[in-house]
Amino acid sequence: MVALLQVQNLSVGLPFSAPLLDAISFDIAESERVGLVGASGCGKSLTAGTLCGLLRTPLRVLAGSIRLDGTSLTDASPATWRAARGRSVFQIFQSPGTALTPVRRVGTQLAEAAQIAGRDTKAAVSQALDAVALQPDVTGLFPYQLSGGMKQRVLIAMALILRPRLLIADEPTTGLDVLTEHDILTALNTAADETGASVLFISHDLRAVRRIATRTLVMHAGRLVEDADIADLAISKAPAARALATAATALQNPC
Amino acid sequence: MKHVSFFARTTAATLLCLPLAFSAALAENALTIAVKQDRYSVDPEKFTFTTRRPAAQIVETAVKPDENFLPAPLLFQDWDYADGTYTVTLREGVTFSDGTPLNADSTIAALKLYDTGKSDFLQIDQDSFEKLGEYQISFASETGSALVIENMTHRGTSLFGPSEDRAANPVGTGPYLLESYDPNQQITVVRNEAYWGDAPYVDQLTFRFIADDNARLLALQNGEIDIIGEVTPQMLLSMPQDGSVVLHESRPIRYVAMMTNINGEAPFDIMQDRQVREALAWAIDRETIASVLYAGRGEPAKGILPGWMFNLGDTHTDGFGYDTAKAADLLEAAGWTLGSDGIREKDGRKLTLRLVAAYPNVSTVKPMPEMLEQMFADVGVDIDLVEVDDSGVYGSTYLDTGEADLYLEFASNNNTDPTYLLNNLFTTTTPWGGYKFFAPGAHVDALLSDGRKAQTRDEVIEKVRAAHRAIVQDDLVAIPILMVPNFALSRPGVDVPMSEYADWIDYGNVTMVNQ
Amino acid sequence: MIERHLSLPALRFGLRGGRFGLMMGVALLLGFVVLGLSPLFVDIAPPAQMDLLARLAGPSDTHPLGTDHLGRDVLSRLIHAVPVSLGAAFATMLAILAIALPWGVIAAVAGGRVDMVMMRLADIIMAFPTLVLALAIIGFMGASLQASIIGIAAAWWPSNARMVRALVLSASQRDFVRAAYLSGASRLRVIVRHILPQVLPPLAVIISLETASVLLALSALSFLGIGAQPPTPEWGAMLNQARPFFSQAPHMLLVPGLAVTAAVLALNLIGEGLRDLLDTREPYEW
Amino acid sequence: MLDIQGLTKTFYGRAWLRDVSLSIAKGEVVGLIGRSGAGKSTLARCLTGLETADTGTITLNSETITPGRGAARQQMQYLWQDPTQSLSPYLTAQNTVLETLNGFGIGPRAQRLKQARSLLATFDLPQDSFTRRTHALSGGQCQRVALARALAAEPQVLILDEPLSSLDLAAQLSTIRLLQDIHRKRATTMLIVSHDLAPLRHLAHRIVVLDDARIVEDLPMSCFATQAQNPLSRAYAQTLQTDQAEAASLSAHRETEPATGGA
Amino acid sequence: MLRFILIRLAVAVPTLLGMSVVAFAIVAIAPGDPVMMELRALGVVPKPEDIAALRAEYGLDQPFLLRYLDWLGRAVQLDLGTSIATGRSVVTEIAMRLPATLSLAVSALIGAVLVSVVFGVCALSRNRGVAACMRGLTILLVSIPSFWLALLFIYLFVLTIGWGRLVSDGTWSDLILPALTLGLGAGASLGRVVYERIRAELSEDHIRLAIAKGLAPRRILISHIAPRIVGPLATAWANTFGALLGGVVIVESIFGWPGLGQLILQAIAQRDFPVIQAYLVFMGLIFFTMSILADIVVFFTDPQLRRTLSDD
Repeated sequence: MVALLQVQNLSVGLPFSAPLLDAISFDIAESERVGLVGASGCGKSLTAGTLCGLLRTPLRVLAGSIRLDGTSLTDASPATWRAARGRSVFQIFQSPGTALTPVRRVGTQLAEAAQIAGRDTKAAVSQALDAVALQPDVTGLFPYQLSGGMKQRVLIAMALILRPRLLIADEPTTGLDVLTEHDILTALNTAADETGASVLFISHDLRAVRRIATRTLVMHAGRLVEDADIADLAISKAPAARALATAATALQNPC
Repeated sequence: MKHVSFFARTTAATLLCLPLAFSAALAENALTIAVKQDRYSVDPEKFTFTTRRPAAQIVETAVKPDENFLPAPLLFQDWDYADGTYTVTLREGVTFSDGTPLNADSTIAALKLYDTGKSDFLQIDQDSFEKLGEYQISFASETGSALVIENMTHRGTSLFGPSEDRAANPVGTGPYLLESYDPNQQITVVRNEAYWGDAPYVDQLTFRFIADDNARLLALQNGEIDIIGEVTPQMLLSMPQDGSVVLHESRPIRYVAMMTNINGEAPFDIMQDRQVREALAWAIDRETIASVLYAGRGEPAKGILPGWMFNLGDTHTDGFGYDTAKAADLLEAAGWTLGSDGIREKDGRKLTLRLVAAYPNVSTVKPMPEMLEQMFADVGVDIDLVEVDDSGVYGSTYLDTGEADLYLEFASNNNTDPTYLLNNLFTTTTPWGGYKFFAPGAHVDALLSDGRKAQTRDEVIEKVRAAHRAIVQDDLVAIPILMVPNFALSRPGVDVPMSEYADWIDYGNVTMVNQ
Repeated sequence: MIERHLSLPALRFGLRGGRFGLMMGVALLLGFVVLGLSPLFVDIAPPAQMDLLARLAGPSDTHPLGTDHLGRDVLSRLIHAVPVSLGAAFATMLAILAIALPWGVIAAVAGGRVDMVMMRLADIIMAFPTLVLALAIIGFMGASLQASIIGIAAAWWPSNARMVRALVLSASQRDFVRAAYLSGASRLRVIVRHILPQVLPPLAVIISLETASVLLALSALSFLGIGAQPPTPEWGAMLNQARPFFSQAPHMLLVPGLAVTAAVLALNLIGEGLRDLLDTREPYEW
Repeated sequence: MLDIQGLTKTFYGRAWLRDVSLSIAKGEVVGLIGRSGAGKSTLARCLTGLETADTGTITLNSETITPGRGAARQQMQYLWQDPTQSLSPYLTAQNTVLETLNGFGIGPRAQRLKQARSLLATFDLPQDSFTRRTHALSGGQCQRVALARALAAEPQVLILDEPLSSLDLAAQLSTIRLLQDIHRKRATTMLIVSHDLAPLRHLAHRIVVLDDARIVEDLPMSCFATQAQNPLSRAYAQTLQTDQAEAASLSAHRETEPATGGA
Repeated sequence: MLRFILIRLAVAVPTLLGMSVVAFAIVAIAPGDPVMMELRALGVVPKPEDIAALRAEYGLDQPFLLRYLDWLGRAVQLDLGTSIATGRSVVTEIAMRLPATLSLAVSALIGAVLVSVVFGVCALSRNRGVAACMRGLTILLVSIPSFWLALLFIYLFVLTIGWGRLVSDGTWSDLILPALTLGLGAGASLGRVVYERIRAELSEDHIRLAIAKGLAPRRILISHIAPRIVGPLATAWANTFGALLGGVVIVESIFGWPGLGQLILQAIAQRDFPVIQAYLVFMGLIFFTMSILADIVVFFTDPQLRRTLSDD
């Protein structure tokens, strides 16, 4: 079976300088959930951005290829990217507080997603809200009236409406308290279950990754250093992966 | 709410006025004349000497100036002066535009308007009016002047008929009737079919008010107007030489001169020294100024009254040539020695003079002030140049206060009274007290006072000559620079009958070749 | 986290148009400085010296930029106008800052009622259109260069004071500023070491752009004849004098006009260039 | 030692603290947890003068103090949530610490630079980072500089606002170790605000749970998991148990691959 | 809504009073005695009793505060005195020319807004060349003095090509050149604001989400950026309108547009203080009204502000 996402030797950076992402290769299969972990600044978010075509100038893809759902996205035109975004790949970001357009009602923004996905607006929105355990009346609210956790659930609802083949979640729980984090991760799993989407879950926190995925990619300083089951990180050959596992264990065990 | 309706009304009013702009172009034999400012008035309360002048085509004066600058009959058929009393015979068969006949009663009423207008220019004794017959009246001068009739050639003394609202509905005996008045935009007059005299040639005259000198000239070049009535030296400098614009001129009549403040208080007391005044007089290169400015039509002046006028002649004044060495010597003699920075000093004080340019506004002489500044700099005199664009500011801020050393003026004796200009500017005996800062003193007061009361014309002229010499030569309170004609500019094919008195240019009889 | 490293200005140097513009602006301004100082080194005809026989002459060897309506050398007048025109603009800006800086800083630092009263006073002035207020003040003082400097300074300072206040306020609300105070730095040290360095770069942008607008306004007033009075060489006044002759002697009109444009452009380029360099935002591409 | 009585704070029409009272003994480390918006940070900020409580008194060593003013400014130090934001980009690491030493007049003037450097050194910061501006340091290093600055003031109470939430795992762990170390050496009284109970297990003696601007639970750490009554407290206790279960799966290989250690 | 407007107006009252003090003070402390000016306009020699009578008529024997209150009382009834130069009521003088100035300023504003959107959006084009050119052109247009541009336009369009007239009398066709002159410069500086605002929005997280959703640029611009920037832009429009009210003075005198510009320049030359004062009052009021309108737009486009203000 051909993988849904194939990343081959992907390098990203500024022209004429050391790449910030260095020859990254990995595949994600249909409906597979994969964690991507690493310390701050290792290039996790940059990877996510590259997969969505959201690199900011002057950053650009220097080498390598991305194939998503059979389409090559390497050097794709803005129009190709636009067609791929939302339906093939969708991303949920860190900092839910600012992710929604402040001046538009939540319902409008969800309806917009339904239009892109070509689905019946009303049904899709209420179904999605139900799936992430939000009241239907949030559609009439503006983002500032929602808490951080609710906003993140709205984003997951948006993913449910869009039904992308690949859903990227970039540190979706950073800044949320631990109880809310739990709700969000549950909602994310529900969304993946319902849409059958593959998930690339990015976090620095193994504890959160564990709730979503078993297969874990570990990045260190712009390189992919490990691709293993989360339980095997502690015996990884890559020091970065071992360090992560150790830190996670030490933090979670009582001393 | 008040605002809303207020704006709505003004907007509506403006929109309604728009079609008027086009009517001028449609009329046959119509003429558009550009003038600088809207001086037409307005409020009957403020119906003054100055504000009457713009109605020149609608109302007429009692007498008009002839070629030799003697009053000639117009509404007054005949007049006589004896023992302080004027006896006047009116022209018969003249009616005001509202049908009121011009007779003794209406004439006395018109002359009496001066007092209601708070203007005392003619100085007629208001209680002396007498109706001697249907067409004959008499009156006396308040001051015993023998020149009241001569002063009536001033457009400001035009006779208005009875009217409730003289602003909106001026009633006169003139060749034109007010058609429309759009404040600060334009005023249009049309031929008065019932005019008593010779019918004018042009059917309709439109005076457009265009404040910007440059815009007036460009508008003429662009064919948007036919004639420019107020021509400035800048316009003459920049006037195209290809025949697309035609210059019309009268005999030289306007003087350009610097009045000197001889009675000022420090720091404006330098000009009290006659040697300094004379030095300045010698430092002016009049030939160059004359050749550059006013299209070369001006003449270096020896006085402020042209020699041809009233047969004054030009031998009674000597004038000053251009001699910087002499100017420098005079300044040295006065104790002003050259400092290291090229400016003369005396007792630690710089020879800096404030020159206010100009009456009636600076554009009438520009760029002469800068040229003068440069010429005075050559003899070590520093000029603090103040340019004013309004005679009111000129008067109230500098002239009345004496807060300047030199006052550049561009004006003329613009009626047939030979004493008019000198008496108004250089005596202390006028109703407004004269301009005390450059009045030479009692001897000139006496000369002009005698002149105004003299019984014969020759006697008048003799006194005027003496006073004129005192002013521009002996006392040198006015440093003459140029004598300049009246100008008009027109498109080709237009012939403007020029007059030495700007107010008397007969636009109604402008002839056009290729209308 | 990777964005944090990318937003270091050093990395972005040379990658944006702002730097090119900044260089051009600085070069232009330096050009004006050199031009303005040139009478000290090169023999140039006095700006008021007339050659009435060579009026309105086009460019020639003796008069590289031609002469004006009084036969004065246009180049000389242009050069001598540099200290007048630019000097007046900088003097005005200095006057504006002299009011706006203390006003804005005091309002921001004092806060509370003092802040409210000070800003309300500034609002009153700001409620008038700036140039309209400047015109009224000139009308009240009588037309002169001094009056237009005062008029413009009086009309321009409140908006600058507001900007200064906003800058100081946002700077003083940064965590590290409050942290510095809580961990022992004195108020003065907080202002000097922690707030001022933040405020200065954006202030440089504001000063540069505002000087440009002040220069435009001053030359406009001179052009209208209510600013610098002749024969003072000043670009706007030169243009005013050139107006009647613009079909005969277009050089009289072109040269000072270009000078004003270039000077304003220089200041705008510097302002915009600095702003680009300080801008750490990275827009997404759609 | 630190006694908070009846603290109330309302703004934007919402109560952030309702009659909060809390006493902390000398040398005690108190963990303050709650959901976001429960008022945890507001309480911490009221204690340092960043915000002013509407009512209530704060006493330190039986003396009523105004937070952020006078002696209290030195005695109660605050550690900001995001260390990269709370360090001046215009100062080097050692000057940041020096500023505090100078500001509070700690130690002889001539010795202060040395003192600052040695303080930074005890916080495991490499020598070459002392003279670097703080934006060139990583998040974990910034946190150390910030801690060094706070401790340079020799405070009686250290208030830490979410000291871990903006750090990655390794930095979290090392910060915890550092805080343990500090407490061991100096016995500093601490109030640690956190949204997560897990890291507090390593640090806090006592857990205080804040919900909707009120204190709903106040228990020693040792018996929190077993004795907590409030539903929110129970939810937190629950997270501890899942964590431990999951951690077991991670540490299954620990025996086979020893001695690799933390960051 | 009504509540907001009431609050806004209540806040405006002290500012309006402050403005009236400024406007009054400009004439009250102006050099030159209004009595003497009045007499000068009449062309008569004042007798001491005339002066005293006129001083009493003007209330000049009263203290400043009383004079101010008296003036304010008359001002609210639109009685701002009489022009020294023409003797007409200054309100009439202003009213005669205000429509022309307003139509010029408004058409220039409309032009400027259109130009600014073109400039702002093009400067953000993906095509680097187009973007750089537009930014350069924007800065250049901002830097060209309007009076110089006006002269260049006259030279080009009126004298060389022969479109348009020099002496306008207020017809719409005469409006094109002056409005273009003003609109280009103002449009360029507004374009700078549009560019900055859109760029700022483009750096925001919510735009990243909109892009990630797969929205087309036009949709993002219209539905996600436009509602956010309309408020700040409305403020910028109001400020531009204020700048245009001043800027018209410059082009009015060049194009001979019969607006307030000529009046105020003349008033300055003639030291016609009542006209200057009325001009200041009217322009201030118009600008102030525009600012309030802009505030209302800001209010409408910011749901959070809308709620806080209607809840409190």
